[in-house]
Amino acid sequence: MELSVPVIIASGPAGFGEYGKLEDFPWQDVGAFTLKTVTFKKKEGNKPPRMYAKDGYVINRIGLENPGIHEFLEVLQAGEFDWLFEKTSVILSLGGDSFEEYVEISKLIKPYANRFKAIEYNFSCPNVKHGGLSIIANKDEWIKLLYEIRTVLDEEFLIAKLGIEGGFVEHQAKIVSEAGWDGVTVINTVRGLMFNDEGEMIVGGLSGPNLLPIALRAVFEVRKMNPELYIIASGGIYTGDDAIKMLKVGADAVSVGSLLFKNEKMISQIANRVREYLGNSN
Amino acid sequence: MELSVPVIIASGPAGFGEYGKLEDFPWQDVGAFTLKTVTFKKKEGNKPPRMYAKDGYVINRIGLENPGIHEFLEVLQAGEFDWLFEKTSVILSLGGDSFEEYVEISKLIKPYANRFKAIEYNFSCPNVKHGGLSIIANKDEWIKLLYEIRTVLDEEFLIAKLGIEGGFVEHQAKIVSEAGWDGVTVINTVRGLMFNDEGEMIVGGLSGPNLLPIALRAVFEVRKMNPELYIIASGGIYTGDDAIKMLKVGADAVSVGSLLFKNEKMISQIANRVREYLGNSN
Amino acid sequence: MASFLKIEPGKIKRYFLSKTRVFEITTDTFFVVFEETVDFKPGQFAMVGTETTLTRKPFTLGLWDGRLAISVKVVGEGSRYIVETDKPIEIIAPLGNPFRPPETKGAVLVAPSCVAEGIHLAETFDADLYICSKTPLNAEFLAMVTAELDRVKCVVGDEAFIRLLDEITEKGYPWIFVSGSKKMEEIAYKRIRSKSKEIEVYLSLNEYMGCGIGACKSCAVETVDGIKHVCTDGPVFRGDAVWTTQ
Amino acid sequence: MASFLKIEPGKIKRYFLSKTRVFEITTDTFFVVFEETVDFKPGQFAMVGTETTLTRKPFTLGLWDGRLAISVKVVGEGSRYIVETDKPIEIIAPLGNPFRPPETKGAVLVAPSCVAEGIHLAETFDADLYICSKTPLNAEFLAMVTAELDRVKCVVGDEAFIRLLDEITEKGYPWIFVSGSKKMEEIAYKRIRSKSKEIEVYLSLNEYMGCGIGACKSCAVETVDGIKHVCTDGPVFRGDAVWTTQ
Ligand SMILES: Cc1cc2nc3c(=O)[nH]c(=O)nc-3n(C[C@H](O)[C@H](O)[C@H](O)COP(=O)(O)OP(=O)(O)OC[C@H]3O[C@@H](n4cnc5c(N)ncnc54)[C@H](O)[C@@H]3O)c2cc1C
Ligand SMILES: Cc1cc2nc3c(=O)[nH]c(=O)nc-3n(C[C@H](O)[C@H](O)[C@H](O)COP(=O)(O)OP(=O)(O)OC[C@H]3O[C@@H](n4cnc5c(N)ncnc54)[C@H](O)[C@@H]3O)c2cc1C
Ligand SMILES: Cc1cc2nc3c(=O)[nH]c(=O)nc-3n(C[C@H](O)[C@H](O)[C@H](O)COP(=O)(O)O)c2cc1C
Ligand SMILES: Cc1cc2nc3c(=O)[nH]c(=O)nc-3n(C[C@H](O)[C@H](O)[C@H](O)COP(=O)(O)O)c2cc1C
Ligand code: FES
Ligand code: FES
Repeated sequence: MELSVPVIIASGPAGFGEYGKLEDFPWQDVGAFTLKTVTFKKKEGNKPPRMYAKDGYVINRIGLENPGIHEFLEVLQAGEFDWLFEKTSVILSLGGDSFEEYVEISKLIKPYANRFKAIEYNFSCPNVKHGGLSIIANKDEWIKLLYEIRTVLDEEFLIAKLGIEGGFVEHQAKIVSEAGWDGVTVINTVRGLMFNDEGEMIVGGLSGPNLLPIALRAVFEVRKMNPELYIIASGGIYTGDDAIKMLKVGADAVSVGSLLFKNEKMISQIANRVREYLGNSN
Repeated sequence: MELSVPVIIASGPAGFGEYGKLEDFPWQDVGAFTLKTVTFKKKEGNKPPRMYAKDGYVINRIGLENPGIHEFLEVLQAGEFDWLFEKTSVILSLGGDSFEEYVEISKLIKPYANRFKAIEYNFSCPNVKHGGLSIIANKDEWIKLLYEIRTVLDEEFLIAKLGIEGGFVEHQAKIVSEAGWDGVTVINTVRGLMFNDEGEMIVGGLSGPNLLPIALRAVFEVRKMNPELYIIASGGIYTGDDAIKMLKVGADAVSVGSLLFKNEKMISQIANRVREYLGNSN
Repeated sequence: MASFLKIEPGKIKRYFLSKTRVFEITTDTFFVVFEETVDFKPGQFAMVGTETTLTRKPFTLGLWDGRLAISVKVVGEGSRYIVETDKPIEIIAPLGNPFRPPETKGAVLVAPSCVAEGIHLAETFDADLYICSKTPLNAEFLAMVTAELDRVKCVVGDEAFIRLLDEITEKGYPWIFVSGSKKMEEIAYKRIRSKSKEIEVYLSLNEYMGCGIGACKSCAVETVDGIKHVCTDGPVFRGDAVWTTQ
Repeated sequence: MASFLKIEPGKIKRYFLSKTRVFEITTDTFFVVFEETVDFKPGQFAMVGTETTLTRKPFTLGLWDGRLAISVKVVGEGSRYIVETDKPIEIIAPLGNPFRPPETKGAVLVAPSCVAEGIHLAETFDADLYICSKTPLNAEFLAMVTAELDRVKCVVGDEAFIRLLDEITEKGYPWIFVSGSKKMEEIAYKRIRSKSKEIEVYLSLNEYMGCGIGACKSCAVETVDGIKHVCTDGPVFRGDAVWTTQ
């Protein structure tokens, strides 16, 4: 996958481009923007409270709130995302509640697929009952699904987004690769539980700086076992140094998520370090 | 499992009791001491460097260095651990490189099993090529192994130590429960990778405070799916508050590992809070 | 297509602000005035950056002597940083929708943490301002506010707060705006509603925010019309939209 | 049964120490003297507690005017804390094996970070002390050491260090003890060995330590006899045990 710079905005924290409302969002340093996961059916998401942050972690339990593929396609056709396509490459993230929904959504997107740099499938969101991470609980069915999607989207750059739970991430990546997919994004949020200061329990997915050593290891293992895969690193990347470490252990591109909650301008520092590193190491 | 206080020393960081060399080790606040995992064969462990700590994590790649079960049994018979049995209850942790070794070690320990409060099996050490975490990669064989061990040690309090990788920890716990085991320890270290200040890569297992939200969630999920299991919580417990949170999400006992590297006296604070909490909540 | 946000690029700006004065309002709550001002309307907020936290923190905007002002209750790392730092503070603003009462001359009830917003609303809409505090207000600060604005009343303690609610309900205000903790807003809304169905009650809602601009969906609240987002649908909501769900 | 440690309960003690003086030895390296002293023998170390790090940190013990002293090179959070804090410092000690040279009157070569240990060894074993630094030593500190101990020499810079190694190799010392960074110890050992097979060279090894008391197995080093542990088999090793493995 060729990007102006291999620095990607992760699916979710940046929604459908709302950060673009900022007058000075650093688009010039964004190699690709991943849209928030669109699922087959509209999702209202989970009950509040949905987020909390402390001690190096952000925890969220959004629950894939999104308008569903039908409304998404309407809006896409209406040209509402055109401004975003002008700013940068766009990666679409897809999800569903079941085998059938994953297949169906693939068919629905097929006619529009060429607008996207790549299509990422979310097999790792921990905040939904069905789909997301739970889809891989039935391994045989999941493998079948991978082949099925590859058949439907036979020309697209297909990426599976994997977490560290529900199996060994490097084995999962091997399965993805064997099904003829092009890449993986590792990792997603890790299942966590925090108490906020009011003593309320927040059961969600962990992101933020503390994920870095876990994500570094995941990328390292996935690369070792899958030299052929395109790897997008996700998890705890906040600085140029973090990004370089990811490239060193085998990532082809880095992605940033929770970083945006702190300050989107840090993307520029990361992109500059990445350019410098790739300039030097090539 | 009845303990004077449900505060346990985790397997590994405290070795075979070497902290007992301290004149004031807080034995009175230790409900049980888990010995470092003993494997069937002697293990030299991994090449140095083996440890590093920064930003809320300790990373280690000891690699289960231990003298093996035969030497262990000699020493046990020679009475060298008698002082430890006088101080507190002792939990034995066992491991092996293969199905056969896990079975064999169970048979070897059988005659001495009554000296131990419980026997914990390490199915989650990430720092060894064979055994540890890798033993669960073959799920069917692992299930067979659980039944086999239960048959050999039919009267002992059997605990499986599980991590969050290689499967869903709550499903793994269910399997353990269905095989007739009594409890689980969750979690073990999480696979991680850090660079030290010299730029050397350390590929090991993460422990320390940053594990807490991950371990809390694991305990929460395991409890939800397995009301019948005895659960020992492990991962990032440093304060009385941490321990209470673990009890709140479903742990029967808490264990401390890396905490010892900071200061063993903190065990007393934890034990006092736990006693207070259990006094109040019963 | 209502669930997708219409994105108008370039509407939100970044500012680097310098504090000029920090007054104590009451225990743990401070009134922070900046050198600069920013473009905003009453009721809107900013996401305020800190060096010590992973997320920017939402604070409602106010004016003091023509300069930007916020009130900050210190409840954690972020709010402490904002009060204590000597460095420039980076914010993005304006965020959220302006508050538009049906007419002027209502009542504005605020906790000390929302005094900056309260003063601004009271001035803009010619409303009466009631500051409701658990602990006594710093006398100097109160004198300062009173000099700037007549129609200010301050009540201290829970009982006085309840009495005040009954009093203002009887006064026949067309609308009452309440901004403070969740608890305070709930008490206020329910008490007023139990005595009068006429008065329009507005609440400025609090939810943990990741982005403040509609991207992350963290600031969800349950309303009678389903999930809404404080940062894009609010921050001000009609009380009936929120509480009749319970 | 050699791989199990014989555990003698109660041998290691806990101390709370107060700093009395902190001297600068050279850039980033300090000499910290405490009010108290503790029970230890030359070559032994302590695990020093900090509030800011997850692990206690190993420092070799020395004496100054009858009080406990350590030298500390600031390389990270823990060493910085130890130099900067005003609070009492909690340590556990003594740890590791005492250093026992085959006879007295050898040479002790130390980096500034190991000066406390070096002085103590030189005094105890009537040895010559060589302080080898990359940057010039604080003159006042050096004067102080020289006043306390004759037979001190200080060399600055890499070239001077190499010359010194050749010089002392020729002097015919029965043993040379080297304590500093891994790099420095390796260079010293290999240079001395290349010129003389007779001199016994001892090295005080550095490995990251979790426990310091033999429990965690983190401080492993590879030796000709397999894996050894710095905290229980060392910290001082014969050079041949370590380097001939390479
Ligand atoms: C639109 C909006 C406007 C606000 N305006 C003001 C204001 O003018 N003055 C003011 O003092 N505060 C205001 N708040 C609340 C303020 O944003 C939080 O107190 C602040 O973010 C806490 O940050 P912290 O890092 O200090 O504490 P944290 O460590 O983040 O949290 C400390 C405690 O506060 C709770 N908390 C954190 N953020 C929120 C939140 N957004 N809502 C409710 N509870 C929260 C946490 O659950 C935790 O218990 C506003 C909130 C919103 C959503
Ligand atoms: C037996 C023994 C005795 C020692 N005596 C002294 C002494 O007298 N004076 C002195 O200044 N230092 C001594 N050291 C080294 C000292 O313990 C470390 O410099 C210190 O632990 C660093 O802690 P930190 O938190 O400041 O840095 P960290 O953040 O822990 O580490 C900073 C950098 O130093 C490296 N490092 C950390 N610990 C060690 C270690 N033990 N060995 C080698 N590199 C390490 C890390 O890899 C990292 O690159 C001794 C070490 C040992 C094992
Ligand atoms: C608020 C929030 C929402 C998220 N939503 C999605 C999502 O819809 N789809 C997805 O694949 N990942 C989602 N993620 C995961 C991120 O894309 C990213 O993988 C994860 O946060 C780790 O990276 P970070 O530490 O850079 O945030 C979400 C994360 C956060 C914090
Ligand atoms: C140095 C070290 C060695 C360990 N060795 C073992 C081991 O031999 N067997 C085992 O089951 N767990 C081992 N563990 C894992 C701990 O028992 C514990 O589960 C883990 O460290 C998480 O808890 P903590 O955050 O309290 O340290 C080891 C951990 C550390 C840090
Ligand atoms: S705070 Fe992100 S959508 Fe409201
Ligand atoms: S530091 Fe733990 S065994 Fe040496």
